[in-house]
Amino acid sequence: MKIVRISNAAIQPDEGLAALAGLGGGAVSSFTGIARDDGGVTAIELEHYPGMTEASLSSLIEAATARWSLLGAIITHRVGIVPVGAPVVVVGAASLHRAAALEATAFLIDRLKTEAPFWKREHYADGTAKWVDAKASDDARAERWA
Amino acid sequence: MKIVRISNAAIQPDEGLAALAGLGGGAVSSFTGIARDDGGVTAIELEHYPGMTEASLSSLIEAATARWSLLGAIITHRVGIVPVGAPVVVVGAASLHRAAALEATAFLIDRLKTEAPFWKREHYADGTAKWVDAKASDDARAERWA
Amino acid sequence: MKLVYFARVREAIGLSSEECDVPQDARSVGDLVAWISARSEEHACALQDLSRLRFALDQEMVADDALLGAAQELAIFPPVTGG
Amino acid sequence: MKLVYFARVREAIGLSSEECDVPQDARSVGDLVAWISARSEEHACALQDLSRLRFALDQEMVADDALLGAAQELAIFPPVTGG
Repeated sequence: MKIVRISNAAIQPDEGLAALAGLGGGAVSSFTGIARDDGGVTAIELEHYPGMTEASLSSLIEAATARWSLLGAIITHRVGIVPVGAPVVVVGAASLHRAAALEATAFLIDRLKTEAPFWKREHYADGTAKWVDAKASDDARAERWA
Repeated sequence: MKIVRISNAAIQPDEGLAALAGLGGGAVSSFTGIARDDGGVTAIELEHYPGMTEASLSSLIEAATARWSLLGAIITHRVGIVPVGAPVVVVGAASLHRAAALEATAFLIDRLKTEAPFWKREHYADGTAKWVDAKASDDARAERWA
Repeated sequence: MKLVYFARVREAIGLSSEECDVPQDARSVGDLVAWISARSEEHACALQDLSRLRFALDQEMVADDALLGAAQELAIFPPVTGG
Repeated sequence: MKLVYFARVREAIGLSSEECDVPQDARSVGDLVAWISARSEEHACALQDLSRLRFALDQEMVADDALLGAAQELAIFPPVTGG
Protein backbone atom coordinates (compact mmCIF):
# COMPACT_ATOMS: atom_id res chain seq x y z
CA MET A 1 0.00 0.00 0.00
CA LYS A 2 1.52 3.28 -1.13
CA ILE A 3 -0.64 6.36 -0.72
CA VAL A 4 0.15 10.00 -1.48
CA ARG A 5 -2.50 12.62 -0.84
CA ILE A 6 -2.42 16.38 -1.30
CA SER A 7 -5.38 17.91 0.49
CA ASN A 8 -6.98 21.34 0.61
CA ALA A 9 -9.17 20.18 3.46
CA ALA A 10 -8.38 19.21 7.06
CA ILE A 11 -6.34 16.02 7.44
CA GLN A 12 -7.56 13.19 9.69
CA PRO A 13 -4.33 11.49 10.87
CA ASP A 14 -6.10 8.36 12.08
CA GLU A 15 -7.56 7.47 8.66
CA GLY A 16 -4.20 6.67 7.14
CA LEU A 17 -2.98 4.99 10.30
CA ALA A 18 -6.00 2.69 10.42
CA ALA A 19 -5.22 1.60 6.85
CA LEU A 20 -1.60 0.89 7.78
CA ALA A 21 -2.68 -1.06 10.87
CA GLY A 22 -4.75 -3.39 8.68
CA LEU A 23 -1.87 -4.66 6.53
CA GLY A 24 -0.98 -7.62 8.76
CA GLY A 25 2.24 -6.16 10.14
CA GLY A 26 3.24 -5.90 13.77
CA ALA A 27 4.39 -2.28 13.58
CA VAL A 28 2.90 1.04 12.50
CA SER A 29 4.79 4.26 13.00
CA SER A 30 3.67 7.79 12.22
CA PHE A 31 4.66 11.41 12.36
CA THR A 32 2.25 14.35 12.34
CA GLY A 33 3.47 17.89 11.72
CA ILE A 34 1.18 20.55 13.16
CA ALA A 35 0.87 24.27 12.37
CA ARG A 36 2.42 25.90 15.39
CA ASP A 37 1.81 29.28 17.02
CA ASP A 38 5.38 30.45 16.63
CA GLY A 39 5.21 33.98 18.06
CA GLY A 40 1.81 35.29 17.05
CA VAL A 41 1.20 33.09 14.00
CA THR A 42 -2.53 32.60 13.33
CA ALA A 43 -2.25 30.34 10.30
CA ILE A 44 0.25 29.03 7.85
CA GLU A 45 -0.24 28.91 4.11
CA LEU A 46 1.27 26.24 1.92
CA GLU A 47 2.00 26.74 -1.75
CA HIS A 48 3.11 23.75 -3.83
CA TYR A 49 4.05 22.68 -7.34
CA PRO A 50 1.13 20.59 -8.59
CA GLY A 51 2.30 17.50 -10.43
CA MET A 52 5.85 17.66 -9.16
CA THR A 53 4.59 17.45 -5.57
CA GLU A 54 2.83 14.14 -6.11
CA ALA A 55 5.79 12.73 -8.07
CA SER A 56 8.22 13.86 -5.39
CA LEU A 57 6.24 12.30 -2.54
CA SER A 58 5.73 9.08 -4.50
CA SER A 59 9.45 8.80 -5.14
CA LEU A 60 10.14 9.31 -1.43
CA ILE A 61 7.88 6.36 -0.68
CA GLU A 62 9.64 4.33 -3.40
CA ALA A 63 12.99 5.19 -1.84
CA ALA A 64 11.77 4.14 1.63
CA THR A 65 10.36 0.90 0.23
CA ALA A 66 13.67 0.14 -1.48
CA ARG A 67 15.57 0.75 1.74
CA TRP A 68 13.34 -0.96 4.31
CA SER A 69 11.02 -3.92 4.19
CA LEU A 70 7.68 -2.10 4.40
CA LEU A 71 4.12 -3.36 4.06
CA GLY A 72 2.91 0.13 3.29
CA ALA A 73 3.58 3.83 3.59
CA ILE A 74 1.48 6.97 3.38
CA ILE A 75 2.13 10.66 3.04
CA THR A 76 -0.73 13.14 3.36
CA HIS A 77 0.17 16.83 3.03
CA ARG A 78 -2.18 19.74 3.34
CA VAL A 79 -1.96 22.84 1.11
CA GLY A 80 -3.60 26.26 1.27
CA ILE A 81 -4.42 27.94 4.57
CA VAL A 82 -3.89 25.78 7.68
CA PRO A 83 -5.03 27.22 11.03
CA VAL A 84 -2.67 26.96 13.98
CA GLY A 85 -3.16 23.62 15.76
CA ALA A 86 -4.20 21.70 12.65
CA PRO A 87 -2.09 18.95 11.01
CA VAL A 88 0.00 20.02 8.02
CA VAL A 89 1.48 16.63 7.19
CA VAL A 90 1.09 13.02 8.26
CA VAL A 91 3.57 10.35 7.25
CA GLY A 92 3.33 6.73 8.31
CA ALA A 93 4.78 3.32 7.61
CA ALA A 94 3.85 -0.29 8.42
CA SER A 95 6.22 -3.24 8.68
CA LEU A 96 6.49 -6.69 10.25
CA HIS A 97 8.99 -5.52 12.89
CA ARG A 98 9.39 -2.10 14.43
CA ALA A 99 12.81 -0.94 13.25
CA ALA A 100 11.71 -0.60 9.61
CA ALA A 101 8.55 1.39 10.37
CA LEU A 102 10.29 3.71 12.85
CA GLU A 103 13.23 4.45 10.59
CA ALA A 104 11.15 4.82 7.44
CA THR A 105 8.89 7.33 9.21
CA ALA A 106 11.87 9.50 10.19
CA PHE A 107 13.32 9.14 6.68
CA LEU A 108 10.06 10.19 5.00
CA ILE A 109 9.56 13.34 7.04
CA ASP A 110 13.24 14.34 6.98
CA ARG A 111 13.52 13.98 3.22
CA LEU A 112 10.10 15.53 2.57
CA LYS A 113 11.30 18.67 4.36
CA THR A 114 14.21 19.20 1.96
CA GLU A 115 12.92 17.68 -1.30
CA ALA A 116 9.20 18.09 -1.74
CA PRO A 117 8.14 21.33 -3.48
CA PHE A 118 6.15 23.05 -0.74
CA TRP A 119 6.65 26.59 0.50
CA LYS A 120 5.30 27.85 3.78
CA ARG A 121 4.16 31.34 4.68
CA GLU A 122 3.21 32.44 8.18
CA HIS A 123 0.20 34.69 8.69
CA TYR A 124 0.05 37.01 11.70
CA ALA A 125 -2.83 38.55 13.60
CA ASP A 126 -2.04 42.01 12.21
CA GLY A 127 -2.68 40.79 8.66
CA THR A 128 0.97 40.55 7.63
CA ALA A 129 2.55 37.39 6.26
CA LYS A 130 6.12 36.16 5.96
CA TRP A 131 7.76 33.37 3.96
CA VAL A 132 9.48 30.83 6.16
CA ASP A 133 13.20 30.34 5.53
CA ALA A 134 14.62 26.87 4.98
CA LYS A 135 16.62 25.61 7.95
CA ALA A 136 20.18 24.30 7.88
CA SER A 137 19.14 21.80 10.57
CA ASP A 138 16.66 20.26 8.10
CA ASP A 139 19.43 19.79 5.53
CA ALA A 140 21.59 18.16 8.19
CA ARG A 141 18.84 15.72 9.18
CA ALA A 142 18.07 14.83 5.56
CA GLU A 143 21.74 14.12 4.89
CA ARG A 144 21.80 11.46 7.58
CA TRP A 145 19.88 9.34 5.05
CA ALA A 146 22.19 9.98 2.07
CA MET B 1 1.16 15.63 29.81
CA LYS B 2 2.39 12.20 30.89
CA ILE B 3 -0.08 9.36 30.55
CA VAL B 4 0.36 5.67 31.31
CA ARG B 5 -2.54 3.32 30.75
CA ILE B 6 -2.84 -0.42 31.22
CA SER B 7 -5.97 -1.63 29.50
CA ASN B 8 -7.92 -4.89 29.44
CA ALA B 9 -10.07 -3.52 26.64
CA ALA B 10 -9.26 -2.64 23.02
CA ILE B 11 -6.92 0.34 22.57
CA GLN B 12 -7.91 3.28 20.35
CA PRO B 13 -4.55 4.63 19.08
CA ASP B 14 -6.05 7.94 17.90
CA GLU B 15 -7.31 8.97 21.36
CA GLY B 16 -3.86 9.41 22.80
CA LEU B 17 -2.55 10.97 19.60
CA ALA B 18 -5.32 13.57 19.57
CA ALA B 19 -4.36 14.56 23.11
CA LEU B 20 -0.70 14.91 22.09
CA ALA B 21 -1.66 16.97 19.02
CA GLY B 22 -3.42 19.49 21.24
CA LEU B 23 -0.37 20.46 23.32
CA GLY B 24 0.76 23.31 21.07
CA GLY B 25 3.77 21.52 19.61
CA GLY B 26 4.65 21.17 15.95
CA ALA B 27 5.43 17.46 16.12
CA VAL B 28 3.65 14.30 17.24
CA SER B 29 5.18 10.91 16.70
CA SER B 30 3.73 7.51 17.50
CA PHE B 31 4.33 3.81 17.35
CA THR B 32 1.65 1.13 17.44
CA GLY B 33 2.52 -2.51 18.04
CA ILE B 34 -0.05 -4.94 16.67
CA ALA B 35 -0.72 -8.61 17.48
CA ARG B 36 0.58 -10.39 14.40
CA ASP B 37 -0.42 -13.68 12.81
CA ASP B 38 3.03 -15.21 13.12
CA GLY B 39 2.47 -18.71 11.73
CA GLY B 40 -1.03 -19.66 12.83
CA VAL B 41 -1.33 -17.42 15.89
CA THR B 42 -4.95 -16.56 16.66
CA ALA B 43 -4.38 -14.32 19.67
CA ILE B 44 -1.69 -13.28 22.05
CA GLU B 45 -2.06 -13.11 25.80
CA LEU B 46 -0.23 -10.60 27.95
CA GLU B 47 0.55 -11.18 31.60
CA HIS B 48 1.99 -8.31 33.64
CA TYR B 49 3.14 -7.35 37.14
CA PRO B 50 0.47 -4.96 38.44
CA GLY B 51 2.01 -2.01 40.23
CA MET B 52 5.50 -2.52 38.87
CA THR B 53 4.16 -2.20 35.31
CA GLU B 54 2.76 1.27 35.88
CA ALA B 55 5.88 2.38 37.75
CA SER B 56 8.13 1.01 35.02
CA LEU B 57 6.23 2.76 32.21
CA SER B 58 6.09 6.02 34.18
CA SER B 59 9.83 5.91 34.72
CA LEU B 60 10.37 5.33 30.99
CA ILE B 61 8.40 8.50 30.29
CA GLU B 62 10.42 10.33 32.95
CA ALA B 63 13.64 9.15 31.31
CA ALA B 64 12.44 10.31 27.88
CA THR B 65 11.39 13.67 29.31
CA ALA B 66 14.81 14.11 30.93
CA ARG B 67 16.56 13.30 27.65
CA TRP B 68 14.44 15.24 25.14
CA SER B 69 12.42 18.40 25.32
CA LEU B 70 8.92 16.94 25.21
CA LEU B 71 5.52 18.54 25.65
CA GLY B 72 3.98 15.19 26.45
CA ALA B 73 4.26 11.45 26.13
CA ILE B 74 1.87 8.54 26.41
CA ILE B 75 2.14 4.79 26.74
CA THR B 76 -0.94 2.61 26.50
CA HIS B 77 -0.43 -1.12 26.82
CA ARG B 78 -3.06 -3.80 26.58
CA VAL B 79 -3.07 -6.89 28.82
CA GLY B 80 -5.07 -10.11 28.71
CA ILE B 81 -6.14 -11.72 25.44
CA VAL B 82 -5.47 -9.62 22.31
CA PRO B 83 -6.84 -10.94 19.00
CA VAL B 84 -4.54 -10.92 15.96
CA GLY B 85 -4.75 -7.55 14.19
CA ALA B 86 -5.51 -5.52 17.34
CA PRO B 87 -3.10 -3.02 18.91
CA VAL B 88 -1.04 -4.28 21.84
CA VAL B 89 0.79 -1.07 22.63
CA VAL B 90 0.73 2.57 21.55
CA VAL B 91 3.50 4.97 22.49
CA GLY B 92 3.58 8.61 21.44
CA ALA B 93 5.40 11.85 22.08
CA ALA B 94 4.82 15.53 21.30
CA SER B 95 7.48 18.22 20.97
CA LEU B 96 8.05 21.62 19.38
CA HIS B 97 10.33 20.20 16.68
CA ARG B 98 10.35 16.77 15.14
CA ALA B 99 13.67 15.26 16.23
CA ALA B 100 12.64 15.03 19.89
CA ALA B 101 9.27 13.38 19.22
CA LEU B 102 10.70 10.89 16.70
CA GLU B 103 13.62 9.86 18.87
CA ALA B 104 11.59 9.70 22.09
CA THR B 105 9.05 7.42 20.38
CA ALA B 106 11.76 4.97 19.32
CA PHE B 107 13.34 5.17 22.79
CA LEU B 108 10.03 4.46 24.56
CA ILE B 109 9.16 1.37 22.55
CA ASP B 110 12.74 0.01 22.51
CA ARG B 111 13.13 0.34 26.27
CA LEU B 112 9.59 -0.85 27.01
CA LYS B 113 10.41 -4.10 25.20
CA THR B 114 13.32 -4.91 27.52
CA GLU B 115 12.29 -3.27 30.81
CA ALA B 116 8.56 -3.31 31.35
CA PRO B 117 7.24 -6.42 33.16
CA PHE B 118 5.00 -7.93 30.49
CA TRP B 119 5.11 -11.52 29.24
CA LYS B 120 3.55 -12.63 26.00
CA ARG B 121 2.06 -15.98 25.13
CA GLU B 122 0.90 -16.97 21.66
CA HIS B 123 -2.34 -18.91 21.24
CA TYR B 124 -2.79 -21.21 18.25
CA ALA B 125 -5.86 -22.43 16.40
CA ASP B 126 -5.40 -25.98 17.80
CA GLY B 127 -5.83 -24.69 21.35
CA THR B 128 -2.14 -24.82 22.31
CA ALA B 129 -0.23 -21.83 23.62
CA LYS B 130 3.46 -20.98 23.83
CA TRP B 131 5.43 -18.38 25.78
CA VAL B 132 7.34 -16.02 23.52
CA ASP B 133 11.11 -15.91 24.06
CA ALA B 134 12.89 -12.59 24.55
CA LYS B 135 14.92 -11.55 21.51
CA ALA B 136 18.59 -10.63 21.49
CA SER B 137 17.75 -8.04 18.82
CA ASP B 138 15.50 -6.24 21.33
CA ASP B 139 18.37 -6.04 23.82
CA ALA B 140 20.62 -4.64 21.10
CA ARG B 141 18.10 -1.94 20.17
CA ALA B 142 17.52 -0.98 23.80
CA GLU B 143 21.27 -0.65 24.35
CA ARG B 144 21.52 2.00 21.66
CA TRP B 145 19.89 4.31 24.24
CA ALA B 146 22.19 3.40 27.14
CA MET C 1 9.04 -12.00 52.45
CA LYS C 2 6.46 -12.26 49.68
CA LEU C 3 7.60 -14.19 46.63
CA VAL C 4 5.80 -13.55 43.33
CA TYR C 5 6.24 -15.49 40.11
CA PHE C 6 5.27 -14.69 36.53
CA ALA C 7 4.88 -16.43 33.18
CA ARG C 8 6.92 -19.66 32.76
CA VAL C 9 8.21 -19.42 36.34
CA ARG C 10 4.69 -19.13 37.73
CA GLU C 11 3.53 -22.08 35.63
CA ALA C 12 6.53 -24.28 36.51
CA ILE C 13 6.15 -23.64 40.24
CA GLY C 14 2.37 -23.81 40.07
CA LEU C 15 1.89 -20.73 42.27
CA SER C 16 1.65 -17.03 41.52
CA SER C 17 2.84 -16.05 44.99
CA GLU C 18 3.84 -17.48 48.35
CA GLU C 19 5.35 -16.30 51.64
CA CYS C 20 8.75 -17.29 53.01
CA ASP C 21 10.86 -16.58 56.07
CA VAL C 22 14.22 -15.47 54.76
CA PRO C 23 17.04 -17.54 56.34
CA GLN C 24 19.70 -15.57 58.22
CA ASP C 25 22.48 -16.51 55.82
CA ALA C 26 20.63 -15.41 52.65
CA ARG C 27 22.04 -11.95 51.95
CA SER C 28 21.61 -11.61 48.18
CA VAL C 29 18.81 -12.35 45.72
CA GLY C 30 20.90 -15.25 44.42
CA ASP C 31 21.26 -16.70 47.95
CA LEU C 32 17.52 -16.57 48.48
CA VAL C 33 16.72 -18.09 45.09
CA ALA C 34 19.09 -20.99 45.80
CA TRP C 35 17.30 -21.55 49.09
CA ILE C 36 13.83 -21.34 47.48
CA SER C 37 14.93 -23.94 44.91
CA ALA C 38 15.04 -26.53 47.67
CA ARG C 39 11.33 -26.14 48.40
CA SER C 40 10.15 -28.69 45.84
CA GLU C 41 11.11 -30.37 42.60
CA GLU C 42 8.99 -27.79 40.78
CA HIS C 43 10.85 -24.93 42.44
CA ALA C 44 14.19 -26.55 41.60
CA CYS C 45 13.20 -27.01 37.99
CA ALA C 46 11.80 -23.48 37.57
CA LEU C 47 14.79 -21.79 39.20
CA GLN C 48 17.72 -23.92 38.08
CA ASP C 49 19.12 -21.56 35.44
CA LEU C 50 19.74 -18.09 36.91
CA SER C 51 20.82 -16.74 33.51
CA ARG C 52 17.27 -17.24 32.21
CA LEU C 53 15.66 -15.50 35.17
CA ARG C 54 15.12 -11.86 36.05
CA PHE C 55 14.41 -10.41 39.49
CA ALA C 56 12.65 -7.45 41.05
CA LEU C 57 12.98 -6.41 44.68
CA ASP C 58 10.03 -4.33 45.84
CA GLN C 59 9.14 -3.86 42.14
CA GLU C 60 12.57 -2.60 41.05
CA MET C 61 14.57 -4.73 38.59
CA VAL C 62 17.81 -5.97 40.21
CA ALA C 63 20.65 -8.36 39.37
CA ASP C 64 21.04 -11.65 41.28
CA ASP C 65 23.85 -10.22 43.40
CA ALA C 66 21.62 -7.45 44.79
CA LEU C 67 21.36 -7.45 48.59
CA LEU C 68 17.96 -8.29 50.02
CA GLY C 69 18.19 -5.57 52.69
CA ALA C 70 14.74 -4.79 54.08
CA ALA C 71 12.86 -5.65 50.88
CA GLN C 72 9.40 -7.12 51.37
CA GLU C 73 8.73 -8.60 47.91
CA LEU C 74 10.91 -10.61 45.55
CA ALA C 75 9.57 -11.23 42.05
CA ILE C 76 11.10 -13.93 39.85
CA PHE C 77 10.29 -14.10 36.15
CA PRO C 78 11.69 -14.77 32.67
CA PRO C 79 13.08 -11.94 30.51
CA VAL C 80 10.21 -9.60 29.64
CA THR C 81 8.48 -9.76 26.25
CA GLY C 82 5.94 -6.94 26.14
CA GLY C 83 5.24 -4.37 23.45
CA MET D 1 9.95 26.83 -22.79
CA LYS D 2 7.49 27.31 -19.94
CA LEU D 3 8.91 29.09 -16.91
CA VAL D 4 7.16 28.59 -13.57
CA TYR D 5 7.86 30.48 -10.36
CA PHE D 6 6.93 29.77 -6.78
CA ALA D 7 6.80 31.53 -3.41
CA ARG D 8 9.17 34.52 -3.04
CA VAL D 9 10.33 34.17 -6.65
CA ARG D 10 6.75 34.25 -7.95
CA GLU D 11 5.96 37.29 -5.83
CA ALA D 12 9.13 39.16 -6.76
CA ILE D 13 8.59 38.59 -10.49
CA GLY D 14 4.85 39.16 -10.22
CA LEU D 15 4.01 36.14 -12.38
CA SER D 16 3.40 32.48 -11.65
CA SER D 17 4.41 31.41 -15.13
CA GLU D 18 5.45 32.74 -18.55
CA GLU D 19 6.73 31.43 -21.86
CA CYS D 20 10.17 32.08 -23.32
CA ASP D 21 12.10 31.17 -26.45
CA VAL D 22 15.36 29.73 -25.22
CA PRO D 23 18.32 31.51 -26.87
CA GLN D 24 20.72 29.27 -28.82
CA ASP D 25 23.66 29.94 -26.52
CA ALA D 26 21.81 29.03 -23.30
CA ARG D 27 22.88 25.44 -22.63
CA SER D 28 22.53 25.11 -18.86
CA VAL D 29 19.90 26.12 -16.32
CA GLY D 30 22.32 28.79 -15.08
CA ASP D 31 22.71 30.20 -18.62
CA LEU D 32 18.95 30.46 -19.04
CA VAL D 33 18.42 32.02 -15.61
CA ALA D 34 21.06 34.69 -16.40
CA TRP D 35 19.23 35.44 -19.64
CA ILE D 36 15.80 35.57 -17.92
CA SER D 37 17.23 38.02 -15.38
CA ALA D 38 17.52 40.61 -18.12
CA ARG D 39 13.78 40.61 -18.77
CA SER D 40 12.92 43.23 -16.14
CA GLU D 41 14.13 44.77 -12.93
CA GLU D 42 11.81 42.41 -11.08
CA HIS D 43 13.34 39.38 -12.79
CA ALA D 44 16.84 40.68 -12.05
CA CYS D 45 16.00 41.21 -8.41
CA ALA D 46 14.27 37.83 -7.98
CA LEU D 47 17.02 35.85 -9.67
CA GLN D 48 20.18 37.66 -8.62
CA ASP D 49 21.42 35.17 -6.04
CA LEU D 50 21.65 31.66 -7.52
CA SER D 51 22.67 30.21 -4.17
CA ARG D 52 19.23 31.06 -2.76
CA LEU D 53 17.38 29.48 -5.68
CA ARG D 54 16.45 25.94 -6.56
CA PHE D 55 15.49 24.59 -9.98
CA ALA D 56 13.40 21.82 -11.50
CA LEU D 57 13.52 20.78 -15.15
CA ASP D 58 10.34 19.01 -16.20
CA GLN D 59 9.52 18.63 -12.50
CA GLU D 60 12.85 17.01 -11.50
CA MET D 61 15.10 18.90 -9.11
CA VAL D 62 18.41 19.84 -10.81
CA ALA D 63 21.49 21.93 -10.04
CA ASP D 64 22.16 25.14 -11.95
CA ASP D 65 24.76 23.45 -14.15
CA ALA D 66 22.20 20.95 -15.49
CA LEU D 67 21.84 21.01 -19.28
CA LEU D 68 18.49 22.18 -20.62
CA GLY D 69 18.38 19.48 -23.29
CA ALA D 70 14.85 19.06 -24.59
CA ALA D 71 13.17 20.08 -21.33
CA GLN D 72 9.85 21.90 -21.71
CA GLU D 73 9.44 23.41 -18.25
CA LEU D 74 11.87 25.18 -15.94
CA ALA D 75 10.70 25.92 -12.40
CA ILE D 76 12.56 28.45 -10.25
CA PHE D 77 11.88 28.66 -6.53
CA PRO D 78 13.43 29.18 -3.09
CA PRO D 79 14.59 26.21 -0.98
CA VAL D 80 11.52 24.18 -0.03
CA THR D 81 9.90 24.51 3.39
CA GLY D 82 7.10 21.94 3.53
CA GLY D 83 6.20 19.46 6.25
